[in-house]
Amino acid sequence: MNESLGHIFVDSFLINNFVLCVFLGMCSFLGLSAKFSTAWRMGVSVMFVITVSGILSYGMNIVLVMLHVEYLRLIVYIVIIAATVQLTEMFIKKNSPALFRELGVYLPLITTNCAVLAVPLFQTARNYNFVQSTVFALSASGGYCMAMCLLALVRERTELSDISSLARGTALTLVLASVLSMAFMGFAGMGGGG
Amino acid sequence: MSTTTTPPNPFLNGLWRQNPTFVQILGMCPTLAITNSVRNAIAMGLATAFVLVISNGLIAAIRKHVPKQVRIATYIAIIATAVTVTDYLVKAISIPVYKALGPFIPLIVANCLVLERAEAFAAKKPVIPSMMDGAGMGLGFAFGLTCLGTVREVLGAGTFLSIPLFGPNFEPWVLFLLPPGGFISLAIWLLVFATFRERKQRQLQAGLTEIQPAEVRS
Amino acid sequence: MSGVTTTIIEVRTSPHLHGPLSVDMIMRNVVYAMLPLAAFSVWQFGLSALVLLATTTAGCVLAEHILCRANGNASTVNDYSAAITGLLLGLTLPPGFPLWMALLGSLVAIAPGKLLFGGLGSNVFNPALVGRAFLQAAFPVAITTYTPTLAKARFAEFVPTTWTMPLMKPPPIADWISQVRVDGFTGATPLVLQKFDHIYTDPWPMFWGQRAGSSGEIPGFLILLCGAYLVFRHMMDWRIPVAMLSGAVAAAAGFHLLDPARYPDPLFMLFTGGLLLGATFMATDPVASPVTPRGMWIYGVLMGVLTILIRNLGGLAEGVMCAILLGNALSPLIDRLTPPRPYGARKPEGAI
Amino acid sequence: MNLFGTKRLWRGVHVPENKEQTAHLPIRRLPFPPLLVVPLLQHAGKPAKAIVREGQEVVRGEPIAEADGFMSVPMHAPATGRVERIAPAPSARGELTMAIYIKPYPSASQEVLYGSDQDITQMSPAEVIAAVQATGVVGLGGAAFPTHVKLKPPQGRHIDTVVVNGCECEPYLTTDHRVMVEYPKQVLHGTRVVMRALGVERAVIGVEDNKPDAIAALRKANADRPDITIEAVAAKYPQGAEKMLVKVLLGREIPTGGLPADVGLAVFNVATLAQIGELLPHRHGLIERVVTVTGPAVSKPGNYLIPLGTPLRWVLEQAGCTDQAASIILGGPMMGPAVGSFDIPLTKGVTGVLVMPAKKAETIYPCIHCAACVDVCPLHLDPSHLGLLARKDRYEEMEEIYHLNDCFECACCSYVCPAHIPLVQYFRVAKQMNRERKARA
Amino acid sequence: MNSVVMIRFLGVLSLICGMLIVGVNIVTHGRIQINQETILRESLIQLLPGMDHQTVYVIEPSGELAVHTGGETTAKRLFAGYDKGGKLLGVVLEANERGYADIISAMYAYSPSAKTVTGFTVVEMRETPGLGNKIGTDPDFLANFKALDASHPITAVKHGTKKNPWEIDAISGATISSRAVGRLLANSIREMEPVIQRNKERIERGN
Repeated sequence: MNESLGHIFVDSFLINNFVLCVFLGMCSFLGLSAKFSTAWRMGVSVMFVITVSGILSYGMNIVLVMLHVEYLRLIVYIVIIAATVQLTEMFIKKNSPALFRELGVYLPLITTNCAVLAVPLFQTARNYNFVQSTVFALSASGGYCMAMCLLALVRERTELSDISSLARGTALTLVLASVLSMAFMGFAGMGGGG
Repeated sequence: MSTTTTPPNPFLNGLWRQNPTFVQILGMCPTLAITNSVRNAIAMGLATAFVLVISNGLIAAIRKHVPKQVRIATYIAIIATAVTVTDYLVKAISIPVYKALGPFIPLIVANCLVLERAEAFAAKKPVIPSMMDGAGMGLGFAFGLTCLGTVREVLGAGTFLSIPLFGPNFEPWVLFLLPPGGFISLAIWLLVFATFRERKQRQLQAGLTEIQPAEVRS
Repeated sequence: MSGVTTTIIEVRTSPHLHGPLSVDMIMRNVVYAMLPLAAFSVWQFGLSALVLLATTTAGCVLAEHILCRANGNASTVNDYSAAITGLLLGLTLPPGFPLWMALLGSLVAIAPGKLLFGGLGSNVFNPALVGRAFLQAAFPVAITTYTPTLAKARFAEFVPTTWTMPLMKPPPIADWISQVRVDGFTGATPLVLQKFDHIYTDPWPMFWGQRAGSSGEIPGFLILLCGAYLVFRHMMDWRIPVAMLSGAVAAAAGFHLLDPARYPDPLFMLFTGGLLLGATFMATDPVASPVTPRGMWIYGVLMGVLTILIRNLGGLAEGVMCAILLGNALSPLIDRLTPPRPYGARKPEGAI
Repeated sequence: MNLFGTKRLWRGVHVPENKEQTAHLPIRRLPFPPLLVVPLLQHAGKPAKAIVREGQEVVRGEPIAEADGFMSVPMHAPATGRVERIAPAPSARGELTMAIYIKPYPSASQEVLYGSDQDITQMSPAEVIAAVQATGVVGLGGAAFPTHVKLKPPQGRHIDTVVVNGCECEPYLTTDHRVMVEYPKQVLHGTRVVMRALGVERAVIGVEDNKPDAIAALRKANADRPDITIEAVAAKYPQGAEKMLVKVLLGREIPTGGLPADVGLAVFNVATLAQIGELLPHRHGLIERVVTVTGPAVSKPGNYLIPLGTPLRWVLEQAGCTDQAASIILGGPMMGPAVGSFDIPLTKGVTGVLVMPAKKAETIYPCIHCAACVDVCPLHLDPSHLGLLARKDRYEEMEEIYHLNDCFECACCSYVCPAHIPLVQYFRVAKQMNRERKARA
Repeated sequence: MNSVVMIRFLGVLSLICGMLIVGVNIVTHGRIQINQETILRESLIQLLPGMDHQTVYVIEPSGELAVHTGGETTAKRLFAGYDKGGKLLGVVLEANERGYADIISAMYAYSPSAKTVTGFTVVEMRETPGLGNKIGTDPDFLANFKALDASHPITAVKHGTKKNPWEIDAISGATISSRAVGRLLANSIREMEPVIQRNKERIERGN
């Protein structure tokens, strides 16, 4: 499958947005989107981790295929991700303690964000080459970041209105996400020609 | 409720009281992604339950030997192993089911429910209760998925387990098979449960105030 | 107290004067401004459009009334906002749309689209569009089944799909369409014809109402007139529709220059589909749009460009609805990025 | 800014002016009330110190209280009579303040008997400032800020232009209007006094274009002097606010939290300068001012020259207030506070007495984000968002992110709000809460 | 806790985990292979009714065919199906094309001698349920592929306007997905036809 980079970008950023259309990274999407300041920080950290671990996984996958131990893929990927998160944490802690204080709580959570694991799995399944993988990792995580920010801003707005106690919380967030998802359906078919 | 004195049965706890889907709102990715048919929902639920039982059991077994600093890494490694095993087992059992669940079996690794149970329960309790907890949580999760799958399949396709329910002229609400429908169905269930819980709490509160108002305050 | 006859003093806070507008007045006038469109629609499509508009309007008003009461609150139907939602929803649906689906759409528009967020003023998205988006996703076939305008027997018979039994599939109407259509008018909308069959329709006749489409989106001139009425009475912000339409025209012109054979000209884009209706009556929903002047321009242009992007590149023939919903979702961000520079601020500053 | 020949304010609102009832009526004197109540604090700053004893006789124009420091002004007896007592009296704000009660003699004339002539051309700026302080003149546009303080700009600030505010944008009020029509010479004289005190070569008098007769009168009186220009500006509320006027006339923006002196300006109200021009040559003190008494419920509306300390009740009786239920406003309808008592005395800062009929209670709708308030806010704030935050008690955010403290409560937002949300009231409460929080911290 | 203990622990852990995975892999490998082959056979039989056995070829980057010996491959495959007598029934090809929502993966049967498409089945898609996804289920649509002339470029035309044997009668309301199928076939045949014709005899022999 030889997809153009533009297709990969539009596809993973908008049409098959990880969060709104493929349901990846749901826990953080629902859990960390109450505040915009948290959401975009989380989004950017995830972007960073996804890009780095995506590239590393691409390299590791070549090794795995060479050794004919494809069945170890999953465990290797998750180790790469955990290591990336750990390294990111250490790096930020050392170079920007202020940023670390703000992000500290969320960083370990990235390990259990399935959007992060999905990127290496998808790029392997789709046989992307190196450039494609990188573009895919960037656009998919960018899509995640964008969806996070959108939802967070919309949620912050609902904070200012009087919502019945019953709907407050996850149910309301889900309805918001659902409308966002419907709006994103408008992008479907983009680049499909016709 | 703070009035409970005996520790809850770990199995029932997960199945109902601390239901992962409706109460803890954990493991949302498969909950939303793999519930457009009841069959897939059940399969995914069972796969997760299986992973939970194995990983909880293994982690409980080695819990005393795990160095504290690397415990998360250890749990993740064990969970990844359990998931890989499940992955191959599902593939061996049925390829269509495997295809339907798509990438979401490997993604069980990143299901926060599994790690959460490892950290919150299996790391502190013996093997048997941990496995019970895993089974309870897993089945509770499967229950949640099935609930969601039912709404989505019945409304979205007019069928239940692929059996047509409304005759040939039924107009399915395609929306429910699409991503927005996943969000909406979960929102509906959460609203239903919230209403239910609110009412129950009010009754409980009313009942308790009548009998022993002092104890509620403490 | 000799001489002074005033005996009761009211102590109020300033200001002691108030401008002439009030929310219910604005909402009422928006309803008035949509009535000519509804009338035109009934003239074009006959009984089916009439019952469709009546169903959505009554559905929204009743849903709001009942749900408010069920929650133990006072009913808020008196502010006319539910009527706007209902009428607007009806105007965006195809004239022969099954009534049970329309009723469902009204319920969705009001319940999760509006009341769940806390009622008037709190909805993040335009409720009518939430209802329509739900219907579009749920019943993609029914919502793209258009019927010809000015059918001869339109005041004597209904479109066969109108009275579909609840929960049931609407009957196929291809035969009915070929039987009733008058020369020159087909069921397919110009956008669909252009996109899938590359059949170009002349824009100006469309502007005067000669085409198929959703029940209220057809008479371009009338939509602009009604919008002008609201702008003139200071009940609508003129910046958003102007920005949206110019954004759309600019984007369409760009595409057209790039490949005139494939992408139709801006005038065609302007007068087809729901662009005029959406820009005038939906994008301007104040609740879901930004409040800062610069924000309104950005918001409008963004929606216009998105509409054209979706129409030209996407899989759907029409993009107004998704564009406006996306605009709604972006409006908090736009507000945040375009804070007005306060008088005397020492340097321009952003709120982020 | 100069698109139609007239300088105009882009934000703000067109409020029905309602000035026609009184704009053509010449200023008339009001008779002395049976009892005058002269509060010691009629200005912004420290209260004056009484220098009379109970029972003492005072002559109209005689000082009865002296300034307590630089941020204070003296008081003068408004009428010849006897000091009844020195005791607390109600004030417009509600709290009690010390006041000198004077019972005028029944035969007391309106002639000012106290004072002696002086030639300001012979005085140094410091002497002018002292002389201005001695007149007791404060800002008569409503703020009541001691005028002489403005004549001494803060260290390091150079004033290049004097701006004279003749806009009077509040509906109903016509005091400044009448002062400009009837006393243009005094206005110009007062302007020269402050120019001299500040050492400034240039002055601009800004008058709204709905007062053509005032502009004509001023121009006529100023025919021979190019250093003072009279500019017409388009009528719009709140054109009379200092910040707006400065921006429209000279294109300068007073920085947040700053003073006109920060952009090289000093701003005075026309009525203030007219009083200085009138009083200073004779060493007189400020004992009366022009007040517009009007409103739908007043049978004899007009512009009255009222002795300071006249109780509200007397004014209303003289002007023929008839309505049974009403709210009484000191100042204009947009910013003036409503009072709860007939016994409060009129002070130096009162520009008008407005009697409005009782209003129907209006439904308050939720904010529909119509942005009308954003469009009119002359300070370019976001009242819509501020209002929403205020409802959720998020006062800190209002101050830190949304510039709450810039708001000067012109009430344009409340005026236009179709949902009838009392935005200005929200902002007052929010500011108060923030002040209290800071005081606690 | 010193790092030696940690590293030793992690080492032992990964060893155990690795062994566990390898064990499961060995146990299930055969079974999975059988499953996959069954699935493949079923879909081939569906496309080429009456098929008895098949040969799997891999199309090498050079455009040459090589008999596939098993195991995973990322290259495109070509299946040749034969009846009991060893006579070539047709070839089955895999193809992908971007549809409305995502990529449509499909398999179709092609008769090299008659140059017609004789069967079509969707392997994977995410087209709109109830609309676009009818390309995999709608009997009227699938009837297009009983004998679709492939000697002329295949196109999909609007529902009810099919005139020529190389046209696909689109599903009403799902024009984009139907056209995607048209493009899928046209592109794949344009690419594969020379390869098939070049190796026609070899495919007929089955080596």
